[in-house]
Amino acid sequence: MDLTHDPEVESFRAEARAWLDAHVPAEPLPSLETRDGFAAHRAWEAELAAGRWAVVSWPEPYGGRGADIVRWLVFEEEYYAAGAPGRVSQNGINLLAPTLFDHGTEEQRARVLPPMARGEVVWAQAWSEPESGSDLASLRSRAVRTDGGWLLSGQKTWSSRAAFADRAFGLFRSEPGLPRPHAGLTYLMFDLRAPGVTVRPIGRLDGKPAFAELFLDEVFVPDEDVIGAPGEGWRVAMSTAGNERGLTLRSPGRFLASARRLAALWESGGRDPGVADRVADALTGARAYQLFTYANASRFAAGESIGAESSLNKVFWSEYDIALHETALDLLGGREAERADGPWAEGWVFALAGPIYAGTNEIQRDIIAERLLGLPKGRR
Amino acid sequence: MDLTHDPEVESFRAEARAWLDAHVPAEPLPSLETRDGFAAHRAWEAELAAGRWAVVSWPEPYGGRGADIVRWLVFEEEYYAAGAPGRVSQNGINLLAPTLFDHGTEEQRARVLPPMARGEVVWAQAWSEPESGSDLASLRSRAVRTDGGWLLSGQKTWSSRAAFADRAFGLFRSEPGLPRPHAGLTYLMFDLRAPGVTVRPIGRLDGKPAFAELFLDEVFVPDEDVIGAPGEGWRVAMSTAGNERGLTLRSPGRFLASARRLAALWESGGRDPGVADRVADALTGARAYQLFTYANASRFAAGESIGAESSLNKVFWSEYDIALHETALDLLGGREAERADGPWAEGWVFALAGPIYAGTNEIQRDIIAERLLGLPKGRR
Amino acid sequence: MRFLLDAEQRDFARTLDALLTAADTPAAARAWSRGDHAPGRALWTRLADAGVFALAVPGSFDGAGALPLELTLAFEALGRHAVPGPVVETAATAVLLATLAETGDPTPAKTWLPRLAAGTALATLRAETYALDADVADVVLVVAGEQLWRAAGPGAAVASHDPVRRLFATADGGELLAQGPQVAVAAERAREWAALATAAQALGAGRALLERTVAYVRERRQFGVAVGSFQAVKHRLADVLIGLEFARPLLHAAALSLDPVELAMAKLACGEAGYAAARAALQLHGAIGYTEELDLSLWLRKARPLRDAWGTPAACRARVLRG
Amino acid sequence: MRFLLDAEQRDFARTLDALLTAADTPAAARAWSRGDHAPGRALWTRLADAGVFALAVPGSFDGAGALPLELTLAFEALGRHAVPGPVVETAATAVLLATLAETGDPTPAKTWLPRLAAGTALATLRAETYALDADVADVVLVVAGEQLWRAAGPGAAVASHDPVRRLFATADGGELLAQGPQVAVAAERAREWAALATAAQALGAGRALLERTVAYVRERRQFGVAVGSFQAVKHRLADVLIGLEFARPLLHAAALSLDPVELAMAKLACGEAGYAAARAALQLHGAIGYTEELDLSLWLRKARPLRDAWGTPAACRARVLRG
Repeated sequence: MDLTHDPEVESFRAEARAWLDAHVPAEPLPSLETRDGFAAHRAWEAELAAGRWAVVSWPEPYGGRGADIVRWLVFEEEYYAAGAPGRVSQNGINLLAPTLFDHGTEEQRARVLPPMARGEVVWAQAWSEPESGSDLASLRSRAVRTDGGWLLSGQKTWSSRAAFADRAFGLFRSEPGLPRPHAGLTYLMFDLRAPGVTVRPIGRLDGKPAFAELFLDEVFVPDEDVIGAPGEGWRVAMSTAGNERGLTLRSPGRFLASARRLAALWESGGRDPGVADRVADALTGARAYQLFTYANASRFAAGESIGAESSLNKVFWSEYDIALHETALDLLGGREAERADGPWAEGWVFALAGPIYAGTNEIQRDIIAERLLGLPKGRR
Repeated sequence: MDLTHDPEVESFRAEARAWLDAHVPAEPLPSLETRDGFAAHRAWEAELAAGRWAVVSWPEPYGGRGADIVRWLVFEEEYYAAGAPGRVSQNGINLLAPTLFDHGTEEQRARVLPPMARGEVVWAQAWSEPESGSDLASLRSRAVRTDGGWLLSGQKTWSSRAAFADRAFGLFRSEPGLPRPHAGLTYLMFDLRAPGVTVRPIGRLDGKPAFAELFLDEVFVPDEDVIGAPGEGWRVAMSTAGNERGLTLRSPGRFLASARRLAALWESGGRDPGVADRVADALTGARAYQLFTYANASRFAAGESIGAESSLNKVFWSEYDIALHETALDLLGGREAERADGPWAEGWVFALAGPIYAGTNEIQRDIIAERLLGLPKGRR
Repeated sequence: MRFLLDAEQRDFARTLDALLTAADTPAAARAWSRGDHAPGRALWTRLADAGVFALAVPGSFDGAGALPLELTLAFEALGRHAVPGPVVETAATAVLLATLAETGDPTPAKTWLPRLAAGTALATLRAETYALDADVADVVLVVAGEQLWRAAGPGAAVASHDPVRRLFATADGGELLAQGPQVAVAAERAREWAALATAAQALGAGRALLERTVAYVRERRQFGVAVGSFQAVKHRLADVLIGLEFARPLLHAAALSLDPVELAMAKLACGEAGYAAARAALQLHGAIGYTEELDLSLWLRKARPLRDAWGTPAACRARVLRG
Repeated sequence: MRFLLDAEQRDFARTLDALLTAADTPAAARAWSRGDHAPGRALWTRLADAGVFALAVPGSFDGAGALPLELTLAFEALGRHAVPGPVVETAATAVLLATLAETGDPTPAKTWLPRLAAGTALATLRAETYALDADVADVVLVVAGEQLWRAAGPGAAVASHDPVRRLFATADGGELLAQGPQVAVAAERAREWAALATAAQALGAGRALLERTVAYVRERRQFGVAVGSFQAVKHRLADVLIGLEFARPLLHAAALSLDPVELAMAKLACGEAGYAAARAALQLHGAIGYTEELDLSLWLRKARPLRDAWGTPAACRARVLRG
């Protein structure tokens, strides 16, 4: 057992740090969830791509560096330590790209991935529907066969980034009426500006249009934009969802950086002893999350697959993130904490969504109890 | 709305305080859960009775002072503020006596209550059975009709105080095989030294025999010791359980006194700022619980009945009590906190049982959600 | 000892609640956040007619006499219905000026209290960093140590987590209304009433959040059953109810005594219970709760500011420990 | 970077676990609490044969060389099986004497380390208020500032919440083994190893509590169904697992670095996770868990002492903040 990185990894880290020191904007960009901010973040993605830092874990032909998970984690540590901007392309890079690598065609990869890496095409996810939140398999939006492709109709919601994004991907019911709801779904990519698509931005709690509703009326999608076999969409989506994604959904680098900023805030405020315990717990939790992730990365590198363990991961980081930001607001003190433009404000609002999305924490705890502890299924 | 007590109540308080100042033992008695301690506490009950302070809420003919709930609460505040001993007779006084007042005969009250008040007969409760904890209605112990009475057979457990007590009361199935489990139960009183009774003390976590298993083999109970009508036991037991008992199970006086002791411990230890919040919460919680109880007492005095609200009460005090004692142990510091003979040790062990007995807090939260919030029943 | 509301108090609360239920307060709150104050002003007048703003004004200034318990009932209703505007600050200003009148110059009280009681004037007060709704208020007071100023202008606007709560960094200076130790004394009394009224609002907001979430989880179905039938959902909402039910008696006791320790306990418990209700409401609504779409967001965004305004939990706990 | 146990380490842990599973450790623990040390002593010898007590002893004193990671694996197993006796203190004593030998007089190390490694001697150490099992130990050391004493006697017995942990108020004095700054240095290193070993024990105890509670709620039926099918029960146990699973990596990292901050993080997380497991285990077993009847009580009574011994959560958090 060993926590020291190989020399190559350390030189990779040094290279990343040097590049980030030279390129990370001195002033934070405007919020990602505004039109100007979105454009600024898109430009930043292009800059990252120019330095080949946009998609380090991808193979070189697609603009990556073929970095393994450990290198990816190291890059993320440096990225957030440097205070670099949020990633406007993360839906595409973290959700769609792994699926294309596993289930896409060479043609699809060649066509879709490079512009994604350069931020030229920003992707939104289109999973949820009004009646299908936790119960994702109950999707109703339809994909109807037509000449040379499919016609998509229905409604999607909670499509993050869709207010300003270019394209989207999601599951659609192509064979209605099958006994199992998971059967007969197809995984498709579509253009948010195609005829028949209406995008209605939805204001987040802080008023920013962080996601949107999508109304689809016979939107044509060519066959080339189907991923995997028609009807196999659930398997295509889930095979990637469970595994590596559990590790990459929230990188430890984010929380290590946040915990350090929290400790600095506490120091600068005179080390309030009434909040000391929560600051110590934030530092401890960030380290625990980093080590837990390294352990899983090692298992993953050793060929083990990570299944329900990623539910432990999800519950931990999402509740950790809220506690950390609540501590920060308490440190700022009453009236300063109320400022929506304060340094921790948007992070707090963002953190509040953690226990809800990507599988609510209630669902995650059910999974932990049933699949990891072997408690009886069914009743809830 | 008014929180100031009438002059009569204040003079009642003054009388109680004066008597307690003069009579409360300077040294704490040995633990109630030991043979010597039990005897010492029994003697203390006799002393209380001699001063007519054993059962203040009972009518005068039975040794009480006909005190209303407010006076009872005031007496309890003074009792615990004075650091007076725990009440060895509380099962009889708080559980059996109210049932006798509601459902007993004059003959039963005259026979049972005065010796109970004087501590001559100490009562144990015999509700639970090995297979019937939260699911009390599934009781199996039988009461079989015989000449002039009943023959009790079966097994009871978690019978608190039974290791050293004289008599017990509980529910027995007198009409087996009825469709509803709540039907066909009879409420009986029996002698723990009667032929056919075997008492097996059970060691609590700290090793003290705080309760016992009772094995009953055709134990004869005369008809005069049946409370209410045979077969009506569930209604008889519950009619008292829900109502006033919710208020009297744990009096606010206990927690007000504990919170003051905790604050004193914190002061004497140099006001550790890392624990300050929890001390403040203990003081606030004790006051909240006192006021909540006064509000319910006022409603009760105004003729309203208190039903599921007592579940709010149960969850609050039981979790409050644990938090308070954990804070005390943390204030004592590592090694002193480990001492089982320390000033807070037995209180902590006792508090740990709070969320379990008298209806687990899981059951109480179900009741709150279903009966007070109107959420769907059934699924758990 | 009768720790229960009397019939008159219950009627007052019921009447106010009915008035506000009928008055589409969410629309008024949304308009207020957009800078359209007309519906809020109209609501204000009706609340004044119902006697709300007279509750902190002595009879000698056309008020109902200081009635803190009735005030908590009124402000719990204002919180439950998300009424916009500087309601707390207006009550606190009334207390501040009335107290000054007892000890010194009654002129400001004579000028403002009748109008505040009648609802024809809104007041705000900067005793901490910011003044709420200083651009709408007819009078903006600034307490700086032993000086009381009527501010020249609202000052720079600052965004709040709750867009209905519009903060302004009002500057010291303007017209000097009073100075001397009596200003500090009066300001302290005003802070106490502000804490009481804010605690009541937080409790009311917590109730609204619980009621709306209970209604939602009874309707919302996933996996073929009502979300409200899941035990984890039930228990979380049970805990919210426990928090609110044990906070209310502290609020009423604080109103009866106006004792600083009891006020701190009430503000602490109501503020934390309201915020816990918001956390649960957001989680149990899921994504839809995270948006502006539902009126629920009006309370979700208010809960934490109310927890912190006029006495953070840390400040309240420190006050409790000072005894 | 390969943050995984290697095959040899996994085998070591598995072997030890099998040895202890077969050895009826609960009976040995119960006997120990009654003052009958024979079964515990026998167990001790078998653990020594398996190499447990050599893990804190340098090769030059017949040890395996200091192997902190293997030590955490061993002590997690000792905790999981509730092995009685001064296991932590014996390892800490070995570290203390070995460190003194590096910097000064090797005599005590020569005398004791081979016997400790071989399991023929038990040692205990009073670095704080009490010494564990001082009446059984073959050598009782007392650290007082810069002085190291071999105590004359065990001192007065003091009851612990865990009757298997028998505390003694051992007095200063006896035979002076060493004095000077090197004693304080060696004692600090011993404290660090004691914290590491105690953290591992706490984690193991937490695992045992979780495993036994999962088994119980799968069997125990109320209202016609397994208690483990209630969502509130599932979620509480899920939280216990989360606590344990995120504590373990901190423990392993602390063993690799022996860095004081990482040791504090590990002790904090393992101690709190173990105690949280005990709270859940007690609640979900209900009344039967509150008794001595079940072996469960062996771990329930141990969890809080292990949380506090050799570094309370408060002390650990303070250390983390000192950085």
